[in-house]
Amino acid sequence: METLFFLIVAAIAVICSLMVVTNKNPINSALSLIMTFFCLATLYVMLEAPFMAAIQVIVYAGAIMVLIVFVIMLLNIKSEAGRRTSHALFMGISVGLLLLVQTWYLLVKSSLSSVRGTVDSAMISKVGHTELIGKSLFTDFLLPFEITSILLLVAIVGAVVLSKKKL
Amino acid sequence: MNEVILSLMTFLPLLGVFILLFIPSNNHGLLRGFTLLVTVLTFLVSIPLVTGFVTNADYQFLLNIPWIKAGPFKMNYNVGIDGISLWLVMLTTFIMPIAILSTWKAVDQRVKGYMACLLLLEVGMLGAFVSLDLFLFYIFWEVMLIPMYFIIGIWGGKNRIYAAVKFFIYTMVGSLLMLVAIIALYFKGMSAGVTDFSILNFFGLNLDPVTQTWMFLAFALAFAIKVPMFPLHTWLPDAHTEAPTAGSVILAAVLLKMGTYGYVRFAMPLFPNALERFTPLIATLAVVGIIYASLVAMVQEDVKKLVAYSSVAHLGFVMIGLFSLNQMGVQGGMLQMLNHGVSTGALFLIVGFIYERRHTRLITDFGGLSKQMPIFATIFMIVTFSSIGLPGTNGFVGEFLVLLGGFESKLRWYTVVASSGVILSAVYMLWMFQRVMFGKLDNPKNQNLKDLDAREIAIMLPLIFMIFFMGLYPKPFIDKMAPAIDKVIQQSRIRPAVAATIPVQPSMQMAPQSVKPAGNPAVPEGHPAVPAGKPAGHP
Amino acid sequence: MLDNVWLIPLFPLIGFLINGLFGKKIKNEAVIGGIGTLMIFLSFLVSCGILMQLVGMPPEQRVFEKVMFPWIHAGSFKADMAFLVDPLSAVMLMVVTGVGSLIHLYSIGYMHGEEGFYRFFAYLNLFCMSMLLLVLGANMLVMFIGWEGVGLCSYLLIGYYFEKKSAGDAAKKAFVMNRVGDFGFLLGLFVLFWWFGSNHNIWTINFVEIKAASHLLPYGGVVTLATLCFFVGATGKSAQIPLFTWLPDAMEGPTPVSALIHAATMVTAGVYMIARMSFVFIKAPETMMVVAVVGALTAIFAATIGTAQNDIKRVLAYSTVSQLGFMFLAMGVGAFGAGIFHLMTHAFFKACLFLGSGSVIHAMHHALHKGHLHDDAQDMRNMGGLRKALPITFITFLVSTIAIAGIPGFSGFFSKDEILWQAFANPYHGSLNILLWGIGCIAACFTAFYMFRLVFMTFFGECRINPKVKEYLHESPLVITIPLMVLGFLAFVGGFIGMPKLLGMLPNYFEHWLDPVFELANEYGKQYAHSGAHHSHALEFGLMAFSVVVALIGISIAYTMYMANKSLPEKFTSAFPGLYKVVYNKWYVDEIYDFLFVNPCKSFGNLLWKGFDVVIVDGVVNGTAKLVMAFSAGLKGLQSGYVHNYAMGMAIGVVTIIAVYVFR
Amino acid sequence: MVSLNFYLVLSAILFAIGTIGVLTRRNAIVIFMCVELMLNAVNLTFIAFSKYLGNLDGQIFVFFVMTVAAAEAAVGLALMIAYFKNRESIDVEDMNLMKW
Repeated sequence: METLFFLIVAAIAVICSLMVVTNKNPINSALSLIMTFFCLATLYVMLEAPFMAAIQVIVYAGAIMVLIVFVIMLLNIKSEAGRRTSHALFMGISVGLLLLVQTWYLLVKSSLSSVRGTVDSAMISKVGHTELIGKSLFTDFLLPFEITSILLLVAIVGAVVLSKKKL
Repeated sequence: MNEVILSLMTFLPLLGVFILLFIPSNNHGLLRGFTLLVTVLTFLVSIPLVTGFVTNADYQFLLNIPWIKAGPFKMNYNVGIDGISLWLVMLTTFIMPIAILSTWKAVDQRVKGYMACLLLLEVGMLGAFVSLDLFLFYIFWEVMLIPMYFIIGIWGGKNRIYAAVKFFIYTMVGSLLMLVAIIALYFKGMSAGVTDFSILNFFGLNLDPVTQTWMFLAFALAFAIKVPMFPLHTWLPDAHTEAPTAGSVILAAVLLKMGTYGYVRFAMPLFPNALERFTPLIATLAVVGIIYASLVAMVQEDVKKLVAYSSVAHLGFVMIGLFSLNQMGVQGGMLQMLNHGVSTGALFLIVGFIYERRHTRLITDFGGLSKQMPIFATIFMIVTFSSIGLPGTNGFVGEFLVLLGGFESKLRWYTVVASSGVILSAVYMLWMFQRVMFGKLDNPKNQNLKDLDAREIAIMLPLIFMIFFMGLYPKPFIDKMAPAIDKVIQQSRIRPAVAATIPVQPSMQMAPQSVKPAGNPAVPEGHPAVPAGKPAGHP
Repeated sequence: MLDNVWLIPLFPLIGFLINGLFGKKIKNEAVIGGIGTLMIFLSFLVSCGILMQLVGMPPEQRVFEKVMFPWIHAGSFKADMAFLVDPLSAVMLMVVTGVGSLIHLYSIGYMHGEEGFYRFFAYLNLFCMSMLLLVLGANMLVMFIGWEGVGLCSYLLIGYYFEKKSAGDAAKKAFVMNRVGDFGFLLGLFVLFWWFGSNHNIWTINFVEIKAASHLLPYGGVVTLATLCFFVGATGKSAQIPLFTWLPDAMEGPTPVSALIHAATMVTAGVYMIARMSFVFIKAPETMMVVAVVGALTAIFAATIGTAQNDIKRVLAYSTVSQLGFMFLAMGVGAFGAGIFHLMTHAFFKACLFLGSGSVIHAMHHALHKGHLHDDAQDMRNMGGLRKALPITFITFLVSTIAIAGIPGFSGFFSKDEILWQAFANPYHGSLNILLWGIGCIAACFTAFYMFRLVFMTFFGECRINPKVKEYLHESPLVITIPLMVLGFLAFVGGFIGMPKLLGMLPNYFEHWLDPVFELANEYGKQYAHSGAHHSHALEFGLMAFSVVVALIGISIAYTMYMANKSLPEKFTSAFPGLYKVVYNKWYVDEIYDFLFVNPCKSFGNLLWKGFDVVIVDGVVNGTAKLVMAFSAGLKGLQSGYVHNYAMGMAIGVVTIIAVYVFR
Repeated sequence: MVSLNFYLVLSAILFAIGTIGVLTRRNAIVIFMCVELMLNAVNLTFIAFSKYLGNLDGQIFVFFVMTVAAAEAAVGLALMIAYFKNRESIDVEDMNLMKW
């Protein structure tokens, strides 16, 4: 049952992502991408990571994709002027597929052999996923977390400067 | 106090660079004055080195503090001088104020950067001479390279970029090989119990001949480029011609000495077997270099190029002296290094003087300057004759001892051929002098030339004093060097097999007693060795 | 007094420093000249004192060494700044300082009004100092300072009129040729030092020590090598074949310089050096033969050239070369005393001749200058009949000419005859001695001929100078004529101190005086050539008479050609045009040297520079650089600037890396 | 429970599709979106591993990835706007100034 559900969601995700790549109109691509993100959020829930699912929807599907759609509209880009040469197309697709084959092969061959951690479903349901993440962020990963804020600040400054009228 | 003098001296110019950064870059007078002050201070700081130097073979003014420790590598900040480096250090600190003073007017673009480069160069040169740690030496060796590159590349003549890149790449090729050899040497040393990069550790090392050969070749190549030896010399004329006066002066006076110093300090004592094997080759190159450079110098049209080629010839003499491996020859080689620093430095200054006035260095543009510039003519003549090696001037003492030492050693026939360079040097220097100074003053552009002014005379006076002092009373120089040279010679001879069991010489402090055994078992027959047990002439 | 020997070179040094540094400010010629002359005169006084003291000592103790300060001590090599006084150096001291003082005095008059007056005196003093160092040096190295020092001063003084190209060329030529000789000197020093050191552990270059150890030297072999090297040095300094060509050119210098340096003192340094090391040279019979042959050949060779020159100073220059050849001949046959004796008398009469010619040139120049003419003041074809205008010059000149020609009673006769006799009687060179003697006699004949040709052309006959300026010719001032008179007097009587025993009037003071110096050498000589053939007095008398006859023949030929029958020279030249041309052009030696050495050196240097340096070495260097550049120019194409291509590259890279990782 | 491999295979497929998109499209914004797709594919892997290994560190990492993605979006899009203002195009084939 669960596997079936997974397969359906996965199929939607793959189809949508294919549409991202193949659609001529960037807006369509963007919308397909949002769909993919939603599918991924669903999968996160299945993986007992509700907090991650939430921010996936909020940050990705919400903030970033809105930004992208805005930009597409702002620039008023119509469909792509032309495709790449068939040569490049062929190369790109074959390299991508090669990559897929390789990762697949790796997956088939390798096996998981790491120590299991302490977090399990029971703990998540008892303590709560958000709280666990929060604790971790504010204890073990405090410094990276703080640095993230600087990163974002820099990004904001950068974005503002770059989009000024006169560059 | 004694421990810090060397470090103080070495890093004083660096401090100067930092202060220089805060001087407004349009205040040229202050920039020049301050740089001059720094170099003079450095010179003053270095004077206690001579007065406090105890004449023996030990390293003195030692300072050894741990610096980098990474895995098996342990580098120390290990500095000290012995008789060999003492005078080279003094030469450096002595030449620097003169070089600064020489560019008082010549450089008026980006003065700040220029002065900073000169000071950095001084740090590099002094550091290389005082380092007793191979790794530290290598660092200073490279530090020297960069400011010189900029000095040629930014403040040089028309073809400066080519010259600067040529200089840089030539030197870099050699020094990278040297770095490889240093590391390889360290690994070899580790298996014999060496724990850090101090060169004292490596002197006693008994390497197998094959290893020695390769390492010697790497070191020798690096130094041969710097010397420069035929046929690796072609960067020198270009670098000299394009460099500004101070650059040429320092290049000739000090930088070239790095090569020969490297041979005495590293290549020769570290790899005695390889030295023995390659002596004929290097002596051949040196002799060919002497004759070759003299012949080429003879037909040069550019005064500076001529002097540059004469440097090649002079350094060839130094190499003959060093490789003759007896007290006279090495002594002569060392003296010749100092002499060359003084006289060729002075020659470059002289070329600089006329270049500043006429903006040309072509011999054909001159002629008859003696009439217009009598003081200049006198000084030029003194320096010329010092370069030729007239007795009574410094050039003679070194050249004579080199030839004498060479003749008394296995290099007898090489020396005979090299001696003819003495004739050739007279030919090309006098011919140049005649064409520049003698004859009719027929070029109208030369007719209003001004004679040297007070600053220029002040630059030349110390050099001229040194020319005569070293020519007439070289005893203090020779005496202070002699024990250290004895030691180097001892180290550079193939060691008797017994020594193979002792991998590391225990301590340098014991050296004076241990390096003078009652006989020289390793000396080949018929080789007129230094008389056993007595370093003659040193009571 | 002996202890103060260092004063001798010091005085001229002081003079040099004063005149050199402050001469330009002093300006006053009398002061400058006075200082210069006074300084060398003081040296002369000290030298006299030393001579007196030496005379007062027993002959075998007449050696004194004074160490001033240690100079070069390196390893086993040891050279002090030290002076050696012995009878030989005392003689030389007297000659150098005595003749030197006179020439300084003369120069005050001769150089009057010259632009670089102070410079001239400074150089002259420096020269005297160097020469005195050469003479006094107690070891080869101090001698070598002087040896090169005089070369330097000769360079400076020949190039005194540096605005003339020929002067600059001549100066350079002189220095370089001297330098070739110095090269030989150094090699000789090396060989000797090495031989003594490695074979007997005697590491020395000190003359006294070498003399003490000279019994260890073998006959021939390594000694021949060393002495030959030294002899190369001597040929350079003393203008012998093959290095003689610089001396005639050196006449570009002012005349007092020619008198002092290129006649009286410097050029005799080679002779002095051989005498100084007589105990080494005598042990190398082959070298002795070479010395004798070279000396004889130079004597005749230079004499032939002298017959065809028209420049008054050049004739004297070739005469100097020729006379130096006589001295070397003496050295080569082991007659060291005779050689030094000739050196001394030659210094007197040749200095007098040069100064006399200077006086003539001075007068000529003065006259031509007044008449605004640009005729050559040194060309004898412009002279003639000057004896009336320049009486004092004429008389002194004539005395010296008679002396050099070898007329009995004058100094040159005693010394030259002694040399010829020794050449004949020496036991060293087997049957070669007759040949040496013969060449010497012919050279003497030539000498008499060209010297009298000079006198006749200059002082006799009708005056060929432009009549316009004839009235301006007059005798030189006293400051010029006094040295002439003194030297003329010496040229006359100087020979009596070395009168041969044969004539018996006076004991041969000179030879006795030098005996302690050459005793050892003579002894070695006897050891080598046991069969000291005894010659009868009659033979000696006969040869002496013969040499007088030879001189007279030379004089009479000159008289016939230049006084009695003036068309003869022209007839002669037109009869043998080729021969005349060759002789006039100095046997084309200069051209041969240019062809053999100078030009090949230059073109070889050019070839090395433009061929090897620029094309091959730099070609390899730049070629490497170009190779790298070409390679990177190819690689550059990969950087298309399209993001796609970079992305593709990245992707392919990732795939490759994974592939390597997976399928390794 | 869905096996881990399912997630990984899905992630691989998405990543490959993203790669193909990056390599074949010309529109800079679409390329940008494809990059986001690749990032998400990786995120999925992280979370899947996190779950199967019982360790939250992977999810923390995803958190950071998202932050970086956000920053990247802000700056990247600003760049595109600036570029578009200058060149009237965001076709990557027009961006070829970074030659040599």
